[in-house]
Amino acid sequence: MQTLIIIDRPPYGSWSGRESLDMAFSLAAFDQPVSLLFVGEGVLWLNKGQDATGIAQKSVERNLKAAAMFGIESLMADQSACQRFSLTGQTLIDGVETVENLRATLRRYDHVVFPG
Amino acid sequence: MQTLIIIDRPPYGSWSGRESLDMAFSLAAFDQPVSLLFVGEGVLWLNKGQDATGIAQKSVERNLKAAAMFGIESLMADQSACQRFSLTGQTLIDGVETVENLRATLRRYDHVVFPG
Amino acid sequence: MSQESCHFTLVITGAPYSSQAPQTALGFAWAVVASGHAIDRVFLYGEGVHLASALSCPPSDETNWTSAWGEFLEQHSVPGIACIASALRRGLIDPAEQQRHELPASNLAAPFSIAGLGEWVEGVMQSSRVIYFHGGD
Amino acid sequence: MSQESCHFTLVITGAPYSSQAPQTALGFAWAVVASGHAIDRVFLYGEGVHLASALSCPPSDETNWTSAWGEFLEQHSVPGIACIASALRRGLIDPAEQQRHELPASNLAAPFSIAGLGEWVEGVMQSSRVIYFHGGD
Amino acid sequence: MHTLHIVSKSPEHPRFRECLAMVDTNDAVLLTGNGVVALADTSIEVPSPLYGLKDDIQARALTPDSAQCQVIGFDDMVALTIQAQRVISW
Amino acid sequence: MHTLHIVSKSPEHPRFRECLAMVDTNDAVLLTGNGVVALADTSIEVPSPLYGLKDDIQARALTPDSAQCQVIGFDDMVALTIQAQRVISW
Repeated sequence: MQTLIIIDRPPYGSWSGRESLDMAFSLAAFDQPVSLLFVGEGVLWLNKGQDATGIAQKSVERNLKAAAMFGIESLMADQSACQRFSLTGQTLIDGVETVENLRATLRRYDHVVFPG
Repeated sequence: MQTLIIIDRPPYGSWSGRESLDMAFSLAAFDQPVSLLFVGEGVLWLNKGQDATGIAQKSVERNLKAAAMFGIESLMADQSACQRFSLTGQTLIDGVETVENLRATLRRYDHVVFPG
Repeated sequence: MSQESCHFTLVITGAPYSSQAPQTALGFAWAVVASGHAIDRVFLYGEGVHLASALSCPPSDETNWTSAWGEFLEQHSVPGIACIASALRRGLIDPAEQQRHELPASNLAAPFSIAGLGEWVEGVMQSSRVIYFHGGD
Repeated sequence: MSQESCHFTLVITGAPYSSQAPQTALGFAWAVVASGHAIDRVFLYGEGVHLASALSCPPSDETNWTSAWGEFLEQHSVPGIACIASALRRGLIDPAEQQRHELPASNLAAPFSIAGLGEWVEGVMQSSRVIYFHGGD
Repeated sequence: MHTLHIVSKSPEHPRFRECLAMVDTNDAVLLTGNGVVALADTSIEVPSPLYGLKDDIQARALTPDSAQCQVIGFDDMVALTIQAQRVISW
Repeated sequence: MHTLHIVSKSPEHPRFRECLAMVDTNDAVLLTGNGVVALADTSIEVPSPLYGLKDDIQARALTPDSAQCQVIGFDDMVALTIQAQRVISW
């Protein structure tokens, strides 16, 4: 069962993206194949240099950087959304693969999960 | 203090519209001037013939019909949204005034409230 | 369509009195068992954990979704599990967590229980279908 | 800008651990009093009532928004009021409501109280400003 | 049917547009909750085949064209989720 | 200033577009929470004058052009709400 978890809401304003990450890390902890795809405003989770101390939250940037180490197969981002938010090689956190054809990407997974 | 309460989310899928109505009825109960404005998908609250028993909710159509009796000054609906959802004289509940210029309408109120 | 019995895991992420998710999921759940299929578990995640609150007290002419779901779960011996991380943040507490965190009360309604995301992972691994019920806002 | 002291009513409609509303509102509230102005009341409406839950138990490295708000309200003697209709539906209960509805527990955190929308109406009538803090989703 | 897309968001929600862009040939869409608002929205083009949950349509007093949308109950919804190779809830 | 519009919704939320359509001359817009996402969104045109809450901008690692947006703290936010004749929270 290949799982794809899609994050489409921007960071910090709600907890759904954060809780989707927990789902991904959980599957990986049980050795289940899982990838993350960031689309729309969700790509801002991948922006380098996040500092959420001012809003009394924890940045998830470190967790995302360690995704591969925790067994998450791939971190993908919608290329057109990255362009829209000026996310390039320099500003995008390392290890993210940009994808052009979302439809073809979705087709590769048996189980696709959105946050609530 | 002239209050305008704006409902922009569709009916039944969330409670925010319902709780905005409660706010309007509350102000009216305390003899405070209040009007309701439905915009975007929110105009569907004004569709005639709602029957929410199948989803185990109460239709608010009856409450809206009695709005004037409860002291709510006016029920207004964004005309372009009514057109978009094919709400006409026949399908729109009685006593609703359609407005063309939302900006001018908003300008008339000291206190404008959106649902959460 | 397969004639074999299908096993479902249902995941509810929307709260009652804020979304339709618990209501749509319950209609679906009754239809699953009526069609001769089975539900392995119902997993409450994110805002969905509020469905398991024993203190929810809607007006008497509105449905109490906690009771309605509790009835279904008991009648069909289906485990209803609230994700522990979602539950603790949102103030949904069983007696064990009340004691561990020295809280003044607990509020988990029977027959719901609290457990980790591993319960959801098990659903992903073992159920024939995992169906998600999200809020609409 | 007016040099006179301004009186605010704050309305919070977003829940903690699901929206930023309680955090933004608290930053604003501290700044109001630091600038020499006053807060008449804080009114919790809709999902915002979850802020008053005594059972909310986030991980120890996350802010407990109920405690953080409780501290502010006590230090500045500001009433924090959860709307009764929103609260009962969502399982936020004080001892009086526990007794009236024969519920197994209550979970309202001090110094919050539960009251009707009339408290909000009073804010609309008497405060110089009513500021709403909504969730972002 | 390959994928059954269950949409509980209304057309103005970004998730709704994301879904429409992902619907493939051999897929079907089922509107539930706020999703049924799409049936009254003349500003959008709905995909085909399209199903809508009866209780949600009645609640909102919508009258979809039967050529455009098949109105179904929960038993049909269960059958569709079994028939589909994959179900995505938006 | 006539109206201060406080926007906590991101640009893809319908409320954000509704707000932009209502901003009048002599109004100002303050972005908070998810609203600050607008500062990175090259697909939209933001109104002027525009303020953004510093903590929210830093959390998301955004670097708005100072000509486009004035980055402020809560004390400034309080001052703006008093200065405005009317405040609308979107």
